[in-house]
Amino acid sequence: MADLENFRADTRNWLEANAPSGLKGSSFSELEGTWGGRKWVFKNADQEAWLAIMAEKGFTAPTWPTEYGGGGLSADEAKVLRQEMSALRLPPALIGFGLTMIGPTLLRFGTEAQKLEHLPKICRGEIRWCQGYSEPGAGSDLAAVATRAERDGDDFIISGQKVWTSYADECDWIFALVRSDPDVKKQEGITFLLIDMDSPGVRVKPILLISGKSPFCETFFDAVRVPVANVVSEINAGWTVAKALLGHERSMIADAFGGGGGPKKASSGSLLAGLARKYAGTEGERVADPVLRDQVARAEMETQAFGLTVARSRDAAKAGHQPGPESSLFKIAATELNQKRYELMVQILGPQAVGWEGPGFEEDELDVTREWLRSRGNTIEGGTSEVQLNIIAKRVLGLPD
Amino acid sequence: MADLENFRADTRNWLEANAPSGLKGSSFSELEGTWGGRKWVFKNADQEAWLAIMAEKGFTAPTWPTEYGGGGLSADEAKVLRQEMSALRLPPALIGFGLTMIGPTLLRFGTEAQKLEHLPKICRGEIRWCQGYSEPGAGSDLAAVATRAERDGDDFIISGQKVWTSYADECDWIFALVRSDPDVKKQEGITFLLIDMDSPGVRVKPILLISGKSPFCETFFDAVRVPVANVVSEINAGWTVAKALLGHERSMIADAFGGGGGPKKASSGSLLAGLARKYAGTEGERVADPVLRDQVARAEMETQAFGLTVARSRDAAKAGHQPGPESSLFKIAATELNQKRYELMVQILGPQAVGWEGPGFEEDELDVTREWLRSRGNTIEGGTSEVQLNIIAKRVLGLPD
Amino acid sequence: MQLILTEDQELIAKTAADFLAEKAPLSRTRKLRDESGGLGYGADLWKEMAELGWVGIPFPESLGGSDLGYAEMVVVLEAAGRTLAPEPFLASLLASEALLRCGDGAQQARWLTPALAGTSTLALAFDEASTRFRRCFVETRAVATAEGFRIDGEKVGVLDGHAADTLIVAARTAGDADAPDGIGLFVVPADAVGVSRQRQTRVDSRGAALVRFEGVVVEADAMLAGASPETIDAVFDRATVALCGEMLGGMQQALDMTLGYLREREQFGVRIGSFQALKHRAARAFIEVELSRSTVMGAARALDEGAENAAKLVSLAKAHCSEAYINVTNEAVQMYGGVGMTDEYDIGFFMKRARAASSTFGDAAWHRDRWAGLSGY
Amino acid sequence: MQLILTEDQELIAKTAADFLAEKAPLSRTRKLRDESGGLGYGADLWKEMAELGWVGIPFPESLGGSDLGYAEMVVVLEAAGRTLAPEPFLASLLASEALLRCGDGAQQARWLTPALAGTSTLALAFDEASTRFRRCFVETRAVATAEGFRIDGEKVGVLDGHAADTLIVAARTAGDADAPDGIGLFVVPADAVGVSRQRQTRVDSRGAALVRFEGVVVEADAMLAGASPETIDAVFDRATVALCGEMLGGMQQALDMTLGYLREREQFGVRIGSFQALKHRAARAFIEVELSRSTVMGAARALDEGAENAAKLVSLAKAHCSEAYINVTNEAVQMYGGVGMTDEYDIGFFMKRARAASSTFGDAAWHRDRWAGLSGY
Repeated sequence: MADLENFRADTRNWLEANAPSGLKGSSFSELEGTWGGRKWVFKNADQEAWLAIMAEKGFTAPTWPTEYGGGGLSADEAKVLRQEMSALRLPPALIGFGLTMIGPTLLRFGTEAQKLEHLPKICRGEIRWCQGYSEPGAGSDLAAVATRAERDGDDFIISGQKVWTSYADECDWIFALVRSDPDVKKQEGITFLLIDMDSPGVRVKPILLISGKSPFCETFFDAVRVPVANVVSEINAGWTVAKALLGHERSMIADAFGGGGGPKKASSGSLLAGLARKYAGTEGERVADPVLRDQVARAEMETQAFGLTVARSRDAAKAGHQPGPESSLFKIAATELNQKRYELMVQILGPQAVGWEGPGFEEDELDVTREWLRSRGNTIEGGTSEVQLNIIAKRVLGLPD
Repeated sequence: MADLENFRADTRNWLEANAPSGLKGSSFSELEGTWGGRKWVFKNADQEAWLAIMAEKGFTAPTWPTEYGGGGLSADEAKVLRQEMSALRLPPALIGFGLTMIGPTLLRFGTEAQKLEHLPKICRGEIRWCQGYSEPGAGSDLAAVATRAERDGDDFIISGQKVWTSYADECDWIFALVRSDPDVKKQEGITFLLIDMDSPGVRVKPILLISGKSPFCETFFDAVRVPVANVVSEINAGWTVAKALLGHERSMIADAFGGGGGPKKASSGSLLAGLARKYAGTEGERVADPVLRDQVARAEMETQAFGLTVARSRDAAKAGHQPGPESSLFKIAATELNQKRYELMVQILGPQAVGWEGPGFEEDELDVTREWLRSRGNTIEGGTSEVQLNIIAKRVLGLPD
Repeated sequence: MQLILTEDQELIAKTAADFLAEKAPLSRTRKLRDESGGLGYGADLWKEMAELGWVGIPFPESLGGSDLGYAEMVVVLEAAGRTLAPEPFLASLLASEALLRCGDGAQQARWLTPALAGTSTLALAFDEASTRFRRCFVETRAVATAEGFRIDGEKVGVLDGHAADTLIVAARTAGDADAPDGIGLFVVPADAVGVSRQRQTRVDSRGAALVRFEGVVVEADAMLAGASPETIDAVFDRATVALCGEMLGGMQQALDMTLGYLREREQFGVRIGSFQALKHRAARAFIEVELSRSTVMGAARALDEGAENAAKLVSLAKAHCSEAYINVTNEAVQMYGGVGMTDEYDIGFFMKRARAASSTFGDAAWHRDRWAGLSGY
Repeated sequence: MQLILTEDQELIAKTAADFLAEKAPLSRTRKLRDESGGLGYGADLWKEMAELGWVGIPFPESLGGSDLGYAEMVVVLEAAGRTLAPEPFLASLLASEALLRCGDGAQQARWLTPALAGTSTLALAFDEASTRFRRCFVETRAVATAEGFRIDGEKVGVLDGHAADTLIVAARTAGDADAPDGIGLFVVPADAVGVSRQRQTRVDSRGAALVRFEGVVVEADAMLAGASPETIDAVFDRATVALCGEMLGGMQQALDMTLGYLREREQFGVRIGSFQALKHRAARAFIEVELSRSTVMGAARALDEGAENAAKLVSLAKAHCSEAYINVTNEAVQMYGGVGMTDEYDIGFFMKRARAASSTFGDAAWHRDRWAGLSGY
């Protein structure tokens, strides 16, 4: 423990000395974070300097081995680092799928050459990664991969299409599932492949949602040549890699909901009551419309019930209980709660919630409308509510197939 | 048409001359009707006289052939008879499953001997019939008949159990589905059989419901000997007979719901508002609790929406559209509406709805509680809501199996 | 009260459906939305509809109408709701009913007849920033002058107010902002001095405008003398039933499209319509649409027959259709899955329209409150 | 605030579950119901529970309690809720908390300590015919006399009032029937002159009585001086959380039984739990129970820790558990099908209890109203 306290003191000193003072005390949102990559434009010089300093120190990926650009820290040390950054209210120097998804996957499944090639660039924020799983025909049936990979000497020739590739238009490399053997059970003919998006034949098209612009893209592969050396794990063993990564993703999603990442803006009870007061009038401090007041109370109470459930799950995790498929519960509850809250907000705004843009509507009103529309996707993305209910019925409740 | 008007005048005269004056203008409820049978006890002398006179005239089964005890009337004449009885507010002289279910079935599927044997007794109210379809293991899977019928010379030996046999404890004969061939597809080994309940080995046990006493019984068959001559239609052809009868039953149920038979007592909007006023207070004429008032309005409005849908369906039928599987819609909507209304009533009564019997609760309050409990069965009996939803999905919406 | 379509009405329904499918399909609605600006609908098509008699359906023949009723009007609007055709039926009905119910013969001849013929376009400027659903909240003032009135105020969400050549504006001649009485209706040319308009862009791409009146001077005969809480209610009730017809068409179309998707779309090697959970939900959506249809028919017939409970039935239809349309389209997008969230697929159009329509002319809660009040509790 | 059970609490849970499964299974609850009359619960068993320390869990050791909290109390009540054990926990808690919070040392020593030891049984006579859920509606009057008080009034639904040897009765010393202040609590021997009791028969077979006070004379020291709106609230909030614990046990049991039925029962040649529509509904019931559990744990811990938002969390738990218990048991009976409607099967017991419990100590709507008020809107 003494070592850890020494580390804490050193880290604090180092952070105080090296972190750009302009970043200290700044609030952080994912949208403003540094995602890196070749196309990245830093918001300001401090952000750029901060990434350089942290990457140099290995602190963008604190627990990764130093030989791959990481910090070589223990889990405890990494926690101390997070705590000290948090104490100074310093934002992460770098975020993105490289650090959270493909990096850990390569550490577990990658060849030494792959690790040496990709991990340092991830740590330094030089290469930005996106994920190519979903396909137009697949939906919830993730293993229904149709993007073909045909062997041609030391290469695969890739043809097909991915959808919902977040930020593909801003990324440099994509990790993707491809169909390398069409003649076996669908899970058994899938390969996990790393593809340079600068390769000829890769084309990206942003997806317009019903709520407007989105980070999602369609990514097309037209006879794209990819070295077989870019296969992670074995050829036709991609489903195993993908499942490990999906499990990781699901726990991240659950974390996100647990950490208030679910009902975001909407998480403050007073927000709903405030809107109800503003749009439906007040009687003293009370919301004037008693029926609306009842709905607001219901939504607030459901929010609190969900918050207590997340807290209970955390306490259970702390006490050493393994988190199980109940993350499906969080996914369903969080996303439906978020939808209910936005449905209620739109109801409260009434005629002021019918705007898309332009005159006659406040910026906040337009935001509510867009976010309401966006929230309808919450129960679809990251595993539909229907899939989650299936998981609960099968794995938690033991109902028969 | 002149003939019909003559018939109308004759009928009116006959009714005015013959109907016991004590019955005219009386209101009629199914519970007070004459069900007949060996165990029947008439409520009063008028009721007994009325049955005798009407049966004599063939008017208990107006459209059945006179040789079987019916009136031999055309459909139009029967309608005139109903209208004239209604004008004098005369109750039916006889009701029951004999007239509505097994009688029509025998007319269609029975042998001449069966018709001559059973129909006149039905018309005269001498024999009361019940239905033996459901079995403990079957539930919604009506064809899963397990009651065994083993051939022994000119008899079948029947062993097994039926459930939900309404009024079996007051009936004389039962028409039942039995398993005559266990080795074929389940629909193909069923026989439709008429069984005298006085036969040795028949035992009846009333079913106690969560709401208290009920007309339902369990009926046990312990090696009951039944002549093969009592088979309706062919041996192993019982499913065809049953399906015809079920279709008939389903349209009766839909009629019942359409005719206000669904949400019964609860059908008056002012009832809910009146209860809300009584139990939650008033402000002038308004229900004092605005949230409750909203719920009352919602329930009333749903009731009216349902009523309009029934009326629309009737108009469609009048215009010659064939009623289709949308009777499933009525079944679901009527029963769930009835449940919602009773749930709301129980909520309105609050602490006064927790009574079962005895002091501290008004008779009306106890009725609401019992009826609420009983209403929970509405979405199960006569084809569960789940089965109805399956029917709609398949037959109306054309969704794949 | 007959609740199914007569043969004549069936014919109108068929004609309208064919006409709109050909000339105003959903793809055109999308195109008009993407272009933005301009009228947002087809002026020629509107003229053509007027010539077909659809604009004047519930109005007397003597004024150029078809002398039919709302039973026929909702049939046409149901067809329009299926393709979300942006033609200004609601604006036209609101203003025309105002002229019919509050105007005198001269005013009707001058403004209503050309509107029904499609040679003039009207809009009713009623709602203001704080109106919400109240049919009596008007702060705009009309002050009597020597020659007539001077009108000052600001209107929001004026349906197709950007496209109208003639506006009917609600302005208060007496009383507080929310007094039931004291509201006058005034006919104002859209190009009158002091009138300024800004087109609004709505989530459901229905046309609407902000309209400002600054010292707008009108003559005395611009005032429709018959305006009263009762006539204003009558006007809004009729527009509400028309909107319910449109909503019915929209939810029916959304359901039909979703059923088609469930029948075709494969996942896990089977068609997703074979999943029982989705079947049951689709069946429940079907029930909601069927009940909605009954309420719309009931309300339209009640208006046409002058039934005593007409206002209650209008509120029933609006409350029911509002919730049903929202539920059905939410379910539709969920069943479509990811593609349902993309602008490329059409189903989202119906979800947007459902929500906006439910907030127009009173939402479900507002109409339940009205029902309870009309029922005396 | 820790929201999972500590090891000690796990032990209590296990002990209580084993004890109740053995000595107070659901079959016994049914038998007691069928016998009707009498106490309706086991006097010996209650004594035994008192000796195990369960009756006095949240009370100070100095008074004979176990010095634990509501986190432990709800654990025991959850076990009781699983078998619907009719022992008078709620009545005991209501009256004991009243003595703890409103009585002085002498009063506590005289009445509370024997109750916690199981040698005396208490009940709180508060509700009257018009009380509904109001915690201040009391018409029963206590008039000061030379020696003490004379009490007149009629109480309804007094939980286990038929079985108590000592009653604590709420009677008004001042103010109108619904004034927050002016309510006194008086200890009255159940056999005092002027007290008459009628046992009530409830749908959920919980014990209750009508209790009439006619010129009942008590001495001055029978009055608990500390009664106030705040202490009365504190008493009811604690009983409410205990009830929520019982409700949680009931809904968990109903869910478990239903899952068992879904796994075993066959229809159409397959187990009905394989039908996706039922699977999804079962999963949703599971979610409701899980969320309910969190609210109960949260409320109990908040009371124990004296958290500022404790009252809000109590209302959250009661509102949530009320709706969840009703939904889960309605779904349970529907999934059981016909047999679920028969008295022979146990599942209906839980549906009855769910509804009655939801109407006890304020229903879901009442607690939402309270939450909103406490939240300042």
